[in-house]
Amino acid sequence: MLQPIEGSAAVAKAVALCRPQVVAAYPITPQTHIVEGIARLIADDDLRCELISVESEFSAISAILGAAAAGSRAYTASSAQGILLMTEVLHNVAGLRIPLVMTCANRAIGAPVSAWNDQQDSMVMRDTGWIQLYCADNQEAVDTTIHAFRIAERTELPVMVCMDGYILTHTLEVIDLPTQEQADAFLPPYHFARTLDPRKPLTIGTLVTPDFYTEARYANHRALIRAQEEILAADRDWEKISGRSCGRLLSVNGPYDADVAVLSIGSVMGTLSDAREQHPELGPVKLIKLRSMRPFPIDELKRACERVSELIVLERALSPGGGGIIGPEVRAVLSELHSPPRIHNFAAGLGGRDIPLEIYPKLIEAARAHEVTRFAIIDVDIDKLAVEDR
Amino acid sequence: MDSPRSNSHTVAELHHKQPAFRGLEAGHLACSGCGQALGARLVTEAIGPDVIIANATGCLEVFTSAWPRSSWRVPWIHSLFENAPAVASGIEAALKAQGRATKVVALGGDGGTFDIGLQSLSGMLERNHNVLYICFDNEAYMNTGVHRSSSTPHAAMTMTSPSGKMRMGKRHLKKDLLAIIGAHQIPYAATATVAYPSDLRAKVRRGIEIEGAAFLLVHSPCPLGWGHDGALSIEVARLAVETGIFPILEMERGNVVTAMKIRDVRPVVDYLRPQERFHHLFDDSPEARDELEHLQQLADHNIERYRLTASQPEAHDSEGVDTVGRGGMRWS
Amino acid sequence: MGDLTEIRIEGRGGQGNVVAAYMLARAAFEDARFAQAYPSFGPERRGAPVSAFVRISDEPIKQRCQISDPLYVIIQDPSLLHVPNICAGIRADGGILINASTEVAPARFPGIAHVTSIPATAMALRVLSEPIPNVALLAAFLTLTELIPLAAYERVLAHRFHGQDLKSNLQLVREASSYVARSSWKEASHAAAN
Amino acid sequence: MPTLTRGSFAHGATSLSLKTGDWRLQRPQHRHKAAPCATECPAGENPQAYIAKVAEDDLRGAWETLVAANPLPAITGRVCHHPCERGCNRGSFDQPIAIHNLERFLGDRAIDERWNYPINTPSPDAPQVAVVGAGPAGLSAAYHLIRRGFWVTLFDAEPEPGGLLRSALPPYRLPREVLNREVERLLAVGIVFKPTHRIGRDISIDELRADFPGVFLAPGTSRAREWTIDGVVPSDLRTGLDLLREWNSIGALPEYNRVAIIGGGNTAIDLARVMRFMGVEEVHLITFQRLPGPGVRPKDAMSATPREIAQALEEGVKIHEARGVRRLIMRGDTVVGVEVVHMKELDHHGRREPVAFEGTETILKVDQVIPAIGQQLDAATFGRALTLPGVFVGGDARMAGGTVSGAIGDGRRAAIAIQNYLEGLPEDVAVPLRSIAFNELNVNYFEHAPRVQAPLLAVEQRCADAEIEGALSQGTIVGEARRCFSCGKCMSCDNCWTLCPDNSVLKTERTEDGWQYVFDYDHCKGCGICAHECPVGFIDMVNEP
Repeated sequence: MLQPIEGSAAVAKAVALCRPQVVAAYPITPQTHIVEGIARLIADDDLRCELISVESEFSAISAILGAAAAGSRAYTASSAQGILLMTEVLHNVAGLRIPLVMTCANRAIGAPVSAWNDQQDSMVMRDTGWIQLYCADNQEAVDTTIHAFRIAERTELPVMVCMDGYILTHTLEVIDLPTQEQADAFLPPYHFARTLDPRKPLTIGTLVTPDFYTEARYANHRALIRAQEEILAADRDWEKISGRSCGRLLSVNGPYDADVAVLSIGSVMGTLSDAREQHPELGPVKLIKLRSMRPFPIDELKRACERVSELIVLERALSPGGGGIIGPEVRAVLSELHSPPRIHNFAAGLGGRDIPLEIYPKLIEAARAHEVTRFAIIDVDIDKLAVEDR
Repeated sequence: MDSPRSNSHTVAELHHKQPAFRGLEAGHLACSGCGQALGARLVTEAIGPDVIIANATGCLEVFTSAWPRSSWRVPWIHSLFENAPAVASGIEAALKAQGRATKVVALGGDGGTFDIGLQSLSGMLERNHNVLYICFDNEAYMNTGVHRSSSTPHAAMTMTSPSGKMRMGKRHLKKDLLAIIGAHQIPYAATATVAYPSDLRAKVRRGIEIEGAAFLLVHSPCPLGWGHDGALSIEVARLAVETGIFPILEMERGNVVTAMKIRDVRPVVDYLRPQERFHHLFDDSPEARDELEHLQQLADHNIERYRLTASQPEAHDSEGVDTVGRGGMRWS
Repeated sequence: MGDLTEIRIEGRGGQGNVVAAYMLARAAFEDARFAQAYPSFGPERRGAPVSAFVRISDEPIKQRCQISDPLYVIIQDPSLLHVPNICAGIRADGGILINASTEVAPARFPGIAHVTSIPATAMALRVLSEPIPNVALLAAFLTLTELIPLAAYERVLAHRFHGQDLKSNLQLVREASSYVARSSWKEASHAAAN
Repeated sequence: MPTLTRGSFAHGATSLSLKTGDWRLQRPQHRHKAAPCATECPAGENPQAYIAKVAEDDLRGAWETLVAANPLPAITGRVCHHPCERGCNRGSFDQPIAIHNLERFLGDRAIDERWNYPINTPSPDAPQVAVVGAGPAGLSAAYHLIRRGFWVTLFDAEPEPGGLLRSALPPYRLPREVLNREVERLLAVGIVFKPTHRIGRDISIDELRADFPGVFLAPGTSRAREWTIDGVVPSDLRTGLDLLREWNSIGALPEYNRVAIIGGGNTAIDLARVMRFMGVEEVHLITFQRLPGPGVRPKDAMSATPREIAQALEEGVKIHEARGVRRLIMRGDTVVGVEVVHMKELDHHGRREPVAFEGTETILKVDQVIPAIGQQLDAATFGRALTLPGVFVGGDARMAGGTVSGAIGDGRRAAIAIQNYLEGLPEDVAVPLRSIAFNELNVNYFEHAPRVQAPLLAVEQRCADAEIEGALSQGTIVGEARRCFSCGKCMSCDNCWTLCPDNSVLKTERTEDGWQYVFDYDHCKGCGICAHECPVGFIDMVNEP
């Protein structure tokens, strides 16, 4: 049913549609409205669920780890420092192969303190072994949340649904909120093969010696790669029910033969799309929306860039001392192409800085330049820095 | 002399035919004489099979769960060092949501409880989850190789609080964890020791029956870290009680409601002498003598603070509680 | 995207300018249009000047950049007039609606096509017995601009209020609407559309 | 090679496949040790074994265990000097178990309930054995021979059986009814009793040998040990045993006002008390031994039963401990006093000898001195006597220590020796079990509890014919039995099973002797907690082979 609804409230309702039995959370802006929404649904008896208001994000993720291991569908949401505080547990959940879903309301990381959006928080969690799906708008956030539970439970891997903080979480827009029947048709009741059960006592969380640790890591790696099939299946199956796709692992929008492409991730895709419409004079440009950061869609990326000669990678995080995070990965994958595109890697929109429509012509212009931009923060104003810090 | 071996069961079969349920099996990798291994098994005996255990990182975790083997007969999960109470909270919430009556127990060492997991524990207690948290207190980070924790007693030597020209072991006091636990006003908290299994089991049963959060601190000697003969684990634990060093208490809603009386109070040196970690206190230097006296005063303070002496012997005092007789323990 | 209208609502933390922005977006939805509303994000606490934004369009709104040059600015509190650049970025053909008990001279905003004042708080106090200017302000805004039919706005209020509360609010809508000159900003809207 | 599980989970209790037993340097081993009460018992009883049964309320079983060694518990429970109690480890903790009270209770209960000895009648063609002397040694030998499947004919010079029990023990210690009923029951097991047959007068050894393939001689002693002080012997000297026998048979004693009895054994005490009951004004008892009590080594203490000594003191007997008689003060050949001197037993080149200390002499005025220092030995060697095949000697005739229980033990050993002889078996070489010491127990697991006190007749009510020590109730007796430390013998307390950190002490069905645990050597790491915490010292740590 279409309705104007704030992103966080919509995600809360999407979570509720998945009938979680345990939600644990600790407040951090901009994640708070999601958990407030769930608390409200529970208070109004629209959701039967144990809400644990824990004393830290560390305990939030730990508690839902326990809950999922004990046989309940479980969920949490967090942001920024909260995600970072969870770091140790995030690795642990993935290693234990426990199906969990977490919303990351993306936010910058201090210091300096910034309460505003970027994607540094989830990007530094890239290597935790979680599936990471990024949402371009709140409809995707709703649909991906529902996908996420099925993907997690079928793959026995945790899924992080990333949505830009404020830009999505605090924005009211019109969304088609699925019905309970649709959700139930898509998502079977929770089942975890290794549930903690006195009738069949298992020991979870063992010590593994060098004899088998490598194999354990390999198995996790393979599980993430194989999860691509479940991510695709979820999107397809949900499309049959809802009529909407979230863009598989990666989606391409624009002329097939465009030799310029912009690859980005998250909510900036819409701005880029509108900007492209405003600037037909800049020629045909393909927009590549990266949805699945992990597993990284290698084949899809290669296919999308086969005919591209100039690829701009725009991201909202960076690896200080290295450059971009997505950019180098893209560059590595596309180096396998027969004739790889030139890849221009930009970061923008850090710590809440607006990414305006005007970024688009700048990006295209940079792509046309003689020199490849290996990495740059496109919206930096170095005049604001002391000379020695430039 | 006929050996009972001549009866119908092989030893291997006997493991499955013990009259009490034992949730922790043989074949674990604990040091010889480990107090914690004993404590954990006693705990599982008192709880029975219908339980889920969340275990913090530490010796107990490592020596019971080296893949592909496990020593546990109950469902058991280890996640991390500092999150066992949170994991247990989640398990409890899940069971509640599912309408399952299975008990939830969290286990940790003193490092995981007094130090790194204290926040998580505080959260679990404050939310009053129906979980029994049991800390096996061996008074240092033994798993890492004997390093001081906030539970390490004053003046005890560890690898990170060595004694030397400028130091007499740990400079600080043992953290009064029970007072912190008590401040959460939970329904039940207690201390116990592996030296008094019947008392320990009774407290585990009490803690598990209580609706809401319960906490149990179990003094568990570590032959490696304390530097005593493995055969003396029980002896040393008993002396900790009989000297007043480790008071055996029960607390309800933050108030101490029972304190095990010491029938014959022993001097603290009786407890310290068998332990290598206090060896430096016996070198007859003025500093050593001061510290010995300090430890005696700490014990005396406990005795005064918790009124650990009585005019009359009591059935469950330090002598009565471990009385055995023909056919079993008196209070089992 | 051609008909995109961008609005900024200036208020103080706690005065409900985000609620106002969401109500405006909901009214657009009731009118079968697309809308996007979001607050400004900052560490400001209750009482500090804060902004909220609304985009309204006949087509889906994709862009999520900030609104830097709104067509309209709604000022919830006359004290905000002392905030420097309170109407920063407003388009010359746009309009400023100010909640003020006394008429604010348009001359304070030279070069801006429309400047209108309305004693929304006083009206609310009289009708609702509460000093909440939102309902009156938005009714006046929609009357001035005819961006969305008042009927759509009233449906939003009907979701939000019931019984006597609804009646009073609808009464307030009527009073505020009749206080301003219907369609007098329309010019600006057309200009934007072009 | 195992296959890695998803999330690296493990199945429960799979660590049993890991044999941690090879970590072990020492292994625990169950090893029964003798309780001191058993090693100290001259009769060969194992008090701990029957006390265990009493503790479990199995009185009949306890009695049957008891009479496997000693057929006369109602008697020994009264008259034995109970070295078992002196050895009892509980004495080092609080007070020894009142073993004699338990023994007497069982004996009395058997008499009251008419329990039969748990023995089978020998087969009709079983060999015949002659036993000479129906004192405790002879009675015991006869009984143990019957138990071993031999027919027994018992000869005695006296018209009634009992020997010294009848002739020397005052009735206030051993009521005649108890003696009669106990002896009657014993004879009823199939013994042919031939009274008034004195060996050498009514029947000769050769005659016996002709009729019986086995002969046991336990005629007791008739001659007192020669006694003199520097060659002086009073003309009217009588020995203590002599006077006791006389009193037991005719109920009268010579008239004395003040006497000095010399000796620290039961005969001396018995006689001293009888004399007090008979009105002798001053009864002095002079012994180089010490009064038993704390700090006194058992070997330095008077050999008389401590409770008898205590009662004698209550009754006014004056005991001069650590004293000896240096000189008799004579008027003519009549004693008028004794010179008493401080004495102590000291080691002299490995032998203990009493030494008198010059300058410590005092004079005690008495009108008679009575030596009660034991009887003269008739034979010096155990086993086959007189080098006659098939003839064995025992009892007081073989220096059995002059105690009733010693004689009973001697009778039992003789029965075994005779059996071995008749069946052509080698002589039994019993390896004595090491007796467990107090410090080998872990007494943390026991609570202090006072020993039962049997009721005693008030001193003013005491007389020679009324039993002084009263009976105890069954509840009291069972309670007392539960004080037993069960030294060296498993009592199924569960300590080892409870306290093993490696689950390597396993409980199994209980064996006959109360042992209920096995070690799982596949997993035991040899920490030694079980051994250290075993209250009874039943577990030893031994080096791995």
